[in-house]
Amino acid sequence: NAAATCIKGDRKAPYTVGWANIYSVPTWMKQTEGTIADEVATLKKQGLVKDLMITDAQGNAQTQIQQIQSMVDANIDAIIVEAGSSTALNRVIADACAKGIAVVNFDSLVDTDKLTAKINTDSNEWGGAAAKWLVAQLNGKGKIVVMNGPAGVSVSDDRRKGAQPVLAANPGIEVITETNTEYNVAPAQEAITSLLFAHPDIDGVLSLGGALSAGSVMAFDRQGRAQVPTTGENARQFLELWKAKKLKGWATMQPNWLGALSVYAAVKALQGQDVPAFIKVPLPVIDDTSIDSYLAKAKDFPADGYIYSPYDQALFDKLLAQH
Amino acid sequence: MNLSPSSPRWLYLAIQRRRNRGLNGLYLVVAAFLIVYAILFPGLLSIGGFSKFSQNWFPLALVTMAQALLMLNGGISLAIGPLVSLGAVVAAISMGGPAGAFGGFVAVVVAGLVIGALTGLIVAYMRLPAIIVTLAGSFIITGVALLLLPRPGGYIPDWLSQALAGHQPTAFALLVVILIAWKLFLATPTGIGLYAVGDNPVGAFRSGVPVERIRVVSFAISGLLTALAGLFVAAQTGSGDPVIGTSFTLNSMAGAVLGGVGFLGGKGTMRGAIAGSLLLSVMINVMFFLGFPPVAQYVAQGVIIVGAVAIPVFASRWRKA
Amino acid sequence: MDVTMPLVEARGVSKGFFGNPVLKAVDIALYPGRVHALLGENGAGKSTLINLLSGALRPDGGTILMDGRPVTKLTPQGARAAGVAVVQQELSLAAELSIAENIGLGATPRRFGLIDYRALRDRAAAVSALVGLTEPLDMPVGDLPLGRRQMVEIAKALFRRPRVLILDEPTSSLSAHEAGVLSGLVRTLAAGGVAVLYISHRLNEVQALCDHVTVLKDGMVTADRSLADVSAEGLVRLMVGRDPGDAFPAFAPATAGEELIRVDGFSAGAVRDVTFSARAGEIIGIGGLIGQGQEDFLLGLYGAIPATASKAEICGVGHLLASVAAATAAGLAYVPADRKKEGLVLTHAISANLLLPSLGRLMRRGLRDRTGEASLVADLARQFSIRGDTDRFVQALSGGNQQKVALAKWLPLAPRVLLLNDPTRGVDVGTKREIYLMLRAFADAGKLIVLLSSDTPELVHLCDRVVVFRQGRVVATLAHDKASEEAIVGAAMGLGIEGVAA
Amino acid sequence: MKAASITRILFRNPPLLTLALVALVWIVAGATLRGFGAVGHLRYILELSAIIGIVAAGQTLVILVGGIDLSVGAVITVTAILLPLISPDWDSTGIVGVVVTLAVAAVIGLGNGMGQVYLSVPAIIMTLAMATFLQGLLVLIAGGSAVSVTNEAVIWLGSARPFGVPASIVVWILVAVAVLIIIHRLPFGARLLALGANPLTARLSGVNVNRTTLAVYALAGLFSGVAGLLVLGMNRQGYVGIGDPYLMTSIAAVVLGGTSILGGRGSYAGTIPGAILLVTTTALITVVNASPGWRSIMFGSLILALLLISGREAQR
Ligand SMILES: Nc1ncnc2c1ncn2[C@@H]1O[C@H](COP(=O)(O)OP(=O)(O)OP(=O)(O)O)[C@@H](O)[C@H]1O
Ligand SMILES: Nc1ncnc2c1ncn2[C@@H]1O[C@H](COP(=O)(O)OP(=O)(O)OP(=O)(O)O)[C@@H](O)[C@H]1O
Ligand SMILES: [Mg+2]
Ligand SMILES: [Mg+2]
Repeated sequence: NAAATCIKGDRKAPYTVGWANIYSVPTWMKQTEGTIADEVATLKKQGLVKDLMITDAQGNAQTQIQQIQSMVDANIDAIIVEAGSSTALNRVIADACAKGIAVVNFDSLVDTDKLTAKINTDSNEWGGAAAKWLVAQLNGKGKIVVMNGPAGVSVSDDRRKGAQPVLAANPGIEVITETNTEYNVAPAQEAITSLLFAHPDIDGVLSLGGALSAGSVMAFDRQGRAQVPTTGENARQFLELWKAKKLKGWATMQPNWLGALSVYAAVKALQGQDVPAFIKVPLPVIDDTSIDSYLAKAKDFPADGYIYSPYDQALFDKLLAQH
Repeated sequence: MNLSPSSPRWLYLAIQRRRNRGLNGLYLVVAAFLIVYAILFPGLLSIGGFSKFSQNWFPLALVTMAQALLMLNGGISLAIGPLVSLGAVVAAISMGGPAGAFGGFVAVVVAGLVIGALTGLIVAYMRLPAIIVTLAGSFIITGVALLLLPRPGGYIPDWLSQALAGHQPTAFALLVVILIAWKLFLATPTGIGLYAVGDNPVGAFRSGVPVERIRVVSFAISGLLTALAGLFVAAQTGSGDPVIGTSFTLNSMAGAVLGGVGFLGGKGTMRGAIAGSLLLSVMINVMFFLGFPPVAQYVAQGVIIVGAVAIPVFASRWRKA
Repeated sequence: MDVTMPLVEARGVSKGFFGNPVLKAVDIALYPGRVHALLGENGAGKSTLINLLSGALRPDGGTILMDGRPVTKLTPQGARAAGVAVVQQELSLAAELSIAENIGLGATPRRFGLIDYRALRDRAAAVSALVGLTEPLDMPVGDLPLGRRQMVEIAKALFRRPRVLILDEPTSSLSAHEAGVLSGLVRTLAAGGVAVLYISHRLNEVQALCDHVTVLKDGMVTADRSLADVSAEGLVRLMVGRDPGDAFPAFAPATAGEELIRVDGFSAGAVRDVTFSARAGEIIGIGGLIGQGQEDFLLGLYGAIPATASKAEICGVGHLLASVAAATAAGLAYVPADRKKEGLVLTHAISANLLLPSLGRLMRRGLRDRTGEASLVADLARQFSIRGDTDRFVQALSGGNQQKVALAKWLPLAPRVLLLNDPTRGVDVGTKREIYLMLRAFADAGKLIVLLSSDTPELVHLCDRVVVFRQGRVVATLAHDKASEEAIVGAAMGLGIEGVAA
Repeated sequence: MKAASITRILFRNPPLLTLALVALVWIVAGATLRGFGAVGHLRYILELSAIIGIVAAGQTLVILVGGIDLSVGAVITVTAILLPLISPDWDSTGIVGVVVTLAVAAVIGLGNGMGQVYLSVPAIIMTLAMATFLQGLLVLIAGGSAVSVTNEAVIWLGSARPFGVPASIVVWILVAVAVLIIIHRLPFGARLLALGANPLTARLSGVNVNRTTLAVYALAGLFSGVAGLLVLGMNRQGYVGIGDPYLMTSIAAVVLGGTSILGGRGSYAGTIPGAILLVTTTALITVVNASPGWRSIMFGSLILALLLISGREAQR
């Protein structure tokens, strides 16, 4: 039974786990930290984890390198990484891996393979599925706006790339223009409002991030325009607007429990289990049939947070078992 | 009555000693942090540990120098971060090209010098406020970086990464070299002209100091240092990232001001700025080893920055009273 | 006529700012070995003329000749190359740089492209010795008091080994002793063949030092002649163009009123353990070499720097005033020596400067009363004959007029005590006389005036008592009849002339 | 001759010049781009400008007094996130929550001033450190229990249109009048200008430096708080990062409006068109279909071009 990458088998439980976060302030991160802390608490009870150390790079990839370096210096047993840049951390992560530290990277991924595991949904598939749904809604014909995350960020780029073949295959769909904003409501609302004045005919919004969708819906609403089919994510605000404005919506999700899963995977790897190098988490789809089940849980989540699907150890074990 | 003024035997050294004035408080704070860090992490005293630590500090030290240089002659730059990104991007896209690593190095140097000098020309000859020219510049430079490399990637030869950011203290050695170069520069007429222009541009002009030329030169050098910081970041990470530098803008200002460099020009020293950047850098490590949770990290960071400025002021006030 | 050629000459130069002519077809020629005085009222255009001669400004018309050859587009570097060095009225120093670096600025000796600090030290030390600058050369200029900076400025000019030395009010912040050192220096230089252009509002200096005079009035030359046979009165007449009258108003001993200031064991800044008292209606002079704590004494009384005293009573307040606000409320006003840096907001309008201390006194319905303010400003401008539009920036006023603004702004507060720090620095004779008359009138109206001055004759002629400082302590208090220039300078130098305790 | 004198007047009066630039940009954009120049669009641009304009009101005061406030973005975020948390249920009007939140914002600003006055920390360091503190505060309060805004007063601010004028514009007009009165018609304004231009002279002329500094930064905090409420009203929800875009834009609006970054010279009258100019430029760039790199380049070049026209005399 071959061990996972990086693991040398010399580390004994209970383990010290480090979470190298890029920025701990946003709500998604805060929720994610919650799942990580819960998972650590569970594992502590099982005597597997001793300590959780959290660093916050305040959005600065350079600082994150430094903090991961400190984790390596402190010789902790596992490092969970939410990367601030898809390339910047490659070398320090490789260093950690060389020291036998279990490095698990989730959500925002790095390019290197010198780590124990990467955990994520498929950003390409994300974009492709959203585009497919929108094309179907418009019957392959119409003018759309594409809303992206910040320029120069891999996740945003990957989702957009995933949508491209679908759009290319449907020449009836015209992309009037695209926006690049932070994944936030206000700038998205501003951008879409400006576009609404310039373009009287927008038939659909291909939004590749949850808060962006909420901003778009609000822009249509405030300008008194009829809502158009809009894609998005499991942001509570978007889901609530979707229901309230009765729009044609579609959403997928980047579950916050990717964080918890990462801790679990790291510990399993340290225990000698062979963890797959890439753990692909299937994208759940939220549509008119399932939205009510999500909204039913809404009050357990922050208003500007994300309503994620439930998780348990059985789910994690199943995901870890895939190859 | 003895009219002959006391002329120190080593004028240069005497002047240099005087310039430490007002910085001793900061030096003490930095030393305290370094000692605490070394106690928490004895590995710091090994070659490898020291190398890694100095590598993480190095780019911040460079951009702080770049910012302090401008602030000393009465300017400021809000384009430091974007220019670091651009430096990294230029390195990452050109080193894989036909001209190789050396060609990439030249490209970065040229990019830094040209962009810096252009900014300087606009500020000096059109008499526009540097803060807003560089704000506009930051958007333009970011745009160029995004056009050159829309998403992180590119190529940096591994030997270069190993050489600059491996397990030897190359970065520290480079910093020493750059500091020596800075000292030599300061010992040129242009170098002290920099201070004179920042402090009293009219007086400097009347003394025959080429005010505009010095402004342009300082922007050019500042651009060069910033772009080189970008090159180093590219080597350290093994790649280019069009938005990697963003937070360097504010951090470079914080480092410089922490080090006693004033906004109105002509006030402050490079050694102070470097000490300021070192404090910003070592603080991150110390907070990690003390096991601070994120909330405490933010609060402590604020307290340390304010404290490093306020404590020396208080100490001197207390001493006087 | 002299056969030698002028080293620098201006022929028919004119210059205006924003359409206002300042110099109109002015001629001047500087000959080697001659000390040439340039006189004129504030704003006559003296500084402007030397800015033209030194390349800091370009003339609108006319020519400038160096060694008989016309030069177009003179730059500061070009003028320096031709051997012209200027001691500016506005200091051209950089505070953070050392004395030596400032002296060498723009003309540093080099080796391999680097500054040759050894040569810089030797040459800077030599010129510092000439001007009597004793501070260590590595000291930052920012640490020096104003008067010492002036010495650095002079040393800086000498450093360039000038053939033509232009001194724009070099003594305005120097005490009699330092001014004496400078006079000796100028004579030596002139004897060595240097052409000297000397600008000063202290006519006795000019009288003693200069060989030739050019007088500017309203931008035109009204006199250009030898000083050989001109008396002191003649010089004043030359300058103001009419019979001058006495320089100082007649002295009238104070009818001393209520005691307004009384401090025992007073310390502040460089001042140590001073006992001092003064009454309404008095004019008290403060003298001494520059930088002996006189300024700190005034600032301490004014609450602007921390001070201590074993006993204090100021304007009826039984303790030292802790802040400027408390001082102004108690009825004190302070007029600083460095009007540009401390007395005025140069980039603001004359009216704004005049109103600054009394803001909030003229209000209507909770807002500033614009009409009331306008008439107040107009009153002050009339009272102090500040002519022209009061919406102009103070920057555009000549030195003397700036000084009037710095003084006038306090009047609306009707202060009982005026602390004046060199109020006639750089002020022309006419304006000086106006200021003296004003001070006399203030004293007669029952105000107390504490007059710190580097111009010793002022102390002699105006004051009821002169308090002389040395190393932060009072070394002599001279009553009016005992206060001669010799006595004051002697006490200031520590020559042990016993004063009479007040 | 006539034209020459008009340009002279414009160049002597930065606020007027900036206003003329706004008009120019509007006319050109209205003629060439669909949707631009419609009344609704103008109103929307003004609504967005109101927020920047109100933040920049505080920033103008701070810059006039010779400082800078790098914490405005963080204050906006804190306000927007705090308000729903501290609005009490029993107050159906929402006024109490608004008042308390604004008080908190003003106190944060006061803290900025106190750091400078009592600790002698330079403005840039103090406000930067304050922004860092506030981030720490957000880690504590954000995400955990944030609820959608139900505060009636804030909802009104975000959606009401008395006489067809959006409430945010009404608030902006009130703020603008207040700030213009402060600067031009109150002793406090004259004092802060003097303090910004020459602190030493101001102090020796009896200006209470400490009190003036404290008041200016408290006002800056308050105005950031007001902006925070408007942003919250428009987005119905506060989230982390909601205030970030306003930091640089507030500084840019001030400088584009002709106020000297060195302090002591300028007026809010220039900041107003400066804010509109920035929002207009952003809106223009949004509508143009170009890659993100090109958009960024266009935005920077536009700012630079506007500066070349308007900022000439901003220095010295
Ligand atoms: N920058 C300027 N702009 C416009 N007019 C100016 C400017 N500077 C000076 N003037 C005008 O030029 C004239 C001469 O100025 P100056 O400062 O010499 O005044 P003055 O009344 O002659 O003062 P005094 O003789 O007391 O020094 C005045 O009428 C003044 O209004
Ligand atoms: N840069 C300038 N801008 C506008 N006006 C100026 C400028 N420089 C000088 N002036 C004006 O030119 C006139 C002459 O000024 P100048 O400084 O040459 O006088 P001065 O004779 O040296 O006076 P003082 O005895 O007070 O030094 C004054 O009225 C002054 O206001
Ligand atoms: Mg005059
Ligand atoms: Mg003059």
